[in-house]
Amino acid sequence: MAGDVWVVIEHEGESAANVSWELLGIAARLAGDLDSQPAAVILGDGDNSDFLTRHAFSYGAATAYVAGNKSLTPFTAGPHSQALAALARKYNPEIILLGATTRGRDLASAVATDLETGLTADCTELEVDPESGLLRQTRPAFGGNILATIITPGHRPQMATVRPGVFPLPQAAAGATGKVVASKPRLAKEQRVHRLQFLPNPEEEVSLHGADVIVAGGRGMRKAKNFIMLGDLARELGGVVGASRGAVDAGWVSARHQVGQTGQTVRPILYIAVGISGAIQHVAGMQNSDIIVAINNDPDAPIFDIADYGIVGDLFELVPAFITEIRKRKDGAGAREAAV
Amino acid sequence: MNLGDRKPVDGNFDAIVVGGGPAGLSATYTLAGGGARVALIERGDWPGSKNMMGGLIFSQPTSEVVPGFWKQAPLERPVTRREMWLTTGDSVLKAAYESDDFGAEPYNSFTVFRSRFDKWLAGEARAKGAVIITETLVEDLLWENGRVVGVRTSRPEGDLEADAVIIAEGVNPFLTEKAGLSRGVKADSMALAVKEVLALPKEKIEDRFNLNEGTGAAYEVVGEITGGTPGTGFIYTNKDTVSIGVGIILKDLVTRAGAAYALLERFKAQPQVQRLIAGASPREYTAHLIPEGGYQGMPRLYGNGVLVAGDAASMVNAVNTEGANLALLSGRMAAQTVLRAMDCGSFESLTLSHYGDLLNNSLVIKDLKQYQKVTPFLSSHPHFFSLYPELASAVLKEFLTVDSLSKADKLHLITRLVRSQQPTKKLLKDLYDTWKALS
Amino acid sequence: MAIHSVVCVKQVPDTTQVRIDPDTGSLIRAGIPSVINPFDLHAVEAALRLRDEHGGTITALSMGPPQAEESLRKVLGFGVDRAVLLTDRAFAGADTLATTYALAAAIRRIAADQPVDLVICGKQSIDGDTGQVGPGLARRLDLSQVTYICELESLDSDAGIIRAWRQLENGRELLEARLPAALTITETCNRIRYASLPDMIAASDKAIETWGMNEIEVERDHLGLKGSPTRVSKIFAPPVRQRGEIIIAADSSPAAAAAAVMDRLAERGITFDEGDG
Amino acid sequence: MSDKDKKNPGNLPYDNRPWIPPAHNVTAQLGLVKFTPDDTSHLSIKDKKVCQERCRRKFCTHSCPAQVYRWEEEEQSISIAFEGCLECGTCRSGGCPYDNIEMRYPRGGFGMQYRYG
Repeated sequence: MAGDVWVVIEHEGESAANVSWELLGIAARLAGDLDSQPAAVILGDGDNSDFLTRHAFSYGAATAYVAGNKSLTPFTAGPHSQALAALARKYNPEIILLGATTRGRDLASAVATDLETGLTADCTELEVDPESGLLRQTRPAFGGNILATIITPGHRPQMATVRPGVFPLPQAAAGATGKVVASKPRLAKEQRVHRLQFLPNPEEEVSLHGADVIVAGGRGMRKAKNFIMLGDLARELGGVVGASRGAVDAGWVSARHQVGQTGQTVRPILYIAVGISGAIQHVAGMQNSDIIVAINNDPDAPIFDIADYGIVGDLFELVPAFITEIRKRKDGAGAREAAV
Repeated sequence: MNLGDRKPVDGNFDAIVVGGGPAGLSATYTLAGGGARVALIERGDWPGSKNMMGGLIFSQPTSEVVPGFWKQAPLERPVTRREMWLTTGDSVLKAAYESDDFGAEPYNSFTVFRSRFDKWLAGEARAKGAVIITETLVEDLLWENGRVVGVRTSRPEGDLEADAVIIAEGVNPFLTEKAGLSRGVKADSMALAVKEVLALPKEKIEDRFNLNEGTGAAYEVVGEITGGTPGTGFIYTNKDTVSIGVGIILKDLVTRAGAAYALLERFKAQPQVQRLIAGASPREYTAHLIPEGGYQGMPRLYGNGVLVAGDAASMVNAVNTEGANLALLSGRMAAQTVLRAMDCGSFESLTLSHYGDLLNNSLVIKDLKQYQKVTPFLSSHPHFFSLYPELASAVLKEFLTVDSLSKADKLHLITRLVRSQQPTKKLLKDLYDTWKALS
Repeated sequence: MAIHSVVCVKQVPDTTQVRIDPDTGSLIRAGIPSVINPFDLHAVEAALRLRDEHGGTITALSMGPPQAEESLRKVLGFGVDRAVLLTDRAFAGADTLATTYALAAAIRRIAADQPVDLVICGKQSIDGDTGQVGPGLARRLDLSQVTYICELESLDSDAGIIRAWRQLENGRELLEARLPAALTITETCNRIRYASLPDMIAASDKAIETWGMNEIEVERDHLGLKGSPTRVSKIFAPPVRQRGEIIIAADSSPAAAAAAVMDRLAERGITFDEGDG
Repeated sequence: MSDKDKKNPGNLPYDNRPWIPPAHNVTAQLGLVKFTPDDTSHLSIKDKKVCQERCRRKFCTHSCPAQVYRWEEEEQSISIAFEGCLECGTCRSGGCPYDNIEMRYPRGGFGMQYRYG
């Protein structure tokens, strides 16, 4: 039997990053193919691990490796990598998965170096090769223009980070239990890096990740002012405004709105691309949307190749037309409700 | 001029060359080779990154600057066949000249990409000791006692002094105007060229253009390239791409409130052309102006401490697509002039007038003078090439072979050639008219 | 106390210009210009600002083919003091583990000449997009690891303490680290300066040191492809979504086109008529 | 060049019918070129009134090969998408027959970049 498939749970106190639970779903699948077990790794001060452990079990972990040490809270890469490397040396996991977040990538890189093993960043697909039993790690490369499948033939564990939102959240099974392996790693008392302060993002910040509807604008918007009407449309649809790199580079909207290879990967129910030509860098970040609507005046724009519905026309006429149409439908529905 | 608080950098430069195109690079290479300390200032990320041409360079003038350049330069294909298409309405008259000699050393011409070729040439100039400064725009000239003494760039501490400045800034003569040398730009002397580079597999290119492996073709299309609009078109073969473009005099374009890319689309859609490029996928779209004012449009070519070369000096032979040749040669002559001035220790207008002498004695100016008399195209002689194919071949060979003979000398040569074949009076007239139009 | 920073820069193909051949699905590499990894320029800028404030020296280090000298020369144009290019066929095919192995050996040699306080990298390269080299160097050289820095708060060079903000998904945190440290810099950390003309001219004459595997202390087996645990098993074009229904607005009217799309969405169960939802 | 010539280079017989937008667009073509836009525009309209009152045809919207210029009916002015400029100089060389466009080159290191050229 192969070693376990580990998922390192990224958390701040009791609040875990969604991507960690997404990864437990894929870990269960990989473990099934390898005839091994999915496991969660929870590194922290050991005080509030119960809550996270319960969640880990409910999302499919068979084992929870819980390492507790004061130096592990708050997260800094040094002690976390020492603790994780020590656990890995002791229990020999087959695979270690982490979210491709700031901390996940930070920690994974350090641990892979310590363990002198391979690490594949930002995977979009993970599967076990049925013949060799190797983890086939597929990721975009060259700015999203190609996909590369990477393997780690002669080294263990096989390590990968996965972007948030790439895999769906697994069904939680309430009340599921598993084995807890607790440890108290010995770490240097004097740490070289300390966290002094944490400032959460302001509430009103756009959150592309997790939005059901995204209305995104590109170079075709021509100027910052025109993003106002995209905001209007997004509001009507209960969504948020996104942007292509071109629009961000031009300074029309802030980088927080950027969707794409260098921005965020999103998978909303509805993605409306307005004045976006559809460069691969952008497409790489939104092609997993359920439905894509594209508005562009260029019939040859590549965005139409991936759109479910494309409208060739002047966006400065079409966006207002959409707003009018949606309001009309809402009024109609409101009137019907009133009549009932 | 008061330099204010800005202290010019004393890099001990003998010369500054503004612009990393064929003229500027040829000047820089020649200066560095002659032992001068020279700085080339280019606004793009690398010399070539802002440059565009149809895509043909000629061996003879290029090897005058860099002997045996074909052994190392990034070239696409040696051109072994040139075709001239004369189009009127729906009909196309084609004349081809093909020579296997053109496919062997010393070659006749090559298709190239400016962005790559110029980068290479800049590397050669650097190897000779030139300082290449990129990503830097020259905004103005520095003056002292009515003499140009350096340049002002947009960089911090961006003034740089030198004994001589060679302006090779290209078709938009910002500095030439500031130097008081330009005669201004006129819409009827500027052509706008737009071009697409289209990818096509090697084998398809060789098949469709009927080429031996590794050799290339250059097609020039003149007349009504698209329904009723005068202009020129060109199709050149590269290794695994085809360059296709159109040029139109800006005045014609504006008068008709037309769009150059629309012309290009229509040109591409013509059946004769479509056959060649079917299934090709676009790689790049470029636009550039061509100064077609010729001799008339030339600015004053030098002043105290300053010389002008290449497109900035309107050195383009409009009909024969020889802008890059003239740029290379004029850049080289400007450099030779500066080298001579260094020997004399004087960079005054009087000393630099040597540049004018060099140009006047060269085919550069001879050709440009010849072109003063260019008449609108030879659409009144559509029968010419079809009636006299053998002669046409001879004429084309002479016309298309770029060597050290000026076009005027060639006219004599061809006249003799034609007479030797006992032509009729009409033929002579046709020939003469054609030459007037073509040359 | 003056600071000695080593900045790692990588020459990369400009991936914004990479295209896929629609017929063959293969990468068109021909003619793609090489550029300095844009994030590395922010790393250079960070080093320059620290030097502006605290004095000291900056060494730029790159690993790549001989042509990578171009990128180092550009970095010298910003006023970097010294440039070292690691180039050797033995380094070819390195993944990030083998890369940090060679770079770490080079940094040790640089540190032998002059102690190194900071190793500064861009947050990731635009061709590999891994972000693994900075942390890898931190581990190999036992440096304090501070990655994805969005703002450098302060450096106390006498106490050997640096403070920096890093961007997380849900906020930002201020970290304090003891020198020597490895930093990785994001594009929001600074604005790259416009190099001065004298610096650019000076750079054109400066020597770039070239080191091969014999110039640094390394074992052949840990270098290049041989020293890389990962292998690329397959490269392929991303699967394409099917082209859907295209409506030409000019055929009817913008309003009709918008209504048509809203109808299609409604057919698929997506409606927005529940008031202000 | 005299002032008169400058205003009317080449003495063009203008097509001065009302403006119609260009039939083609070059978005896809421009997508093949790399642009590194500077923060500020290197292009500007010298006098808005000329566009509003004298130039009915809005010549720049046709002559510019990169379609940088667009007539904004609502604002009665030309908008300038300088980020996608090919820096050819058409607008300063007669592309605007009223010589009403000020064109400079972008700062060194900014603007367009050809990889073939």
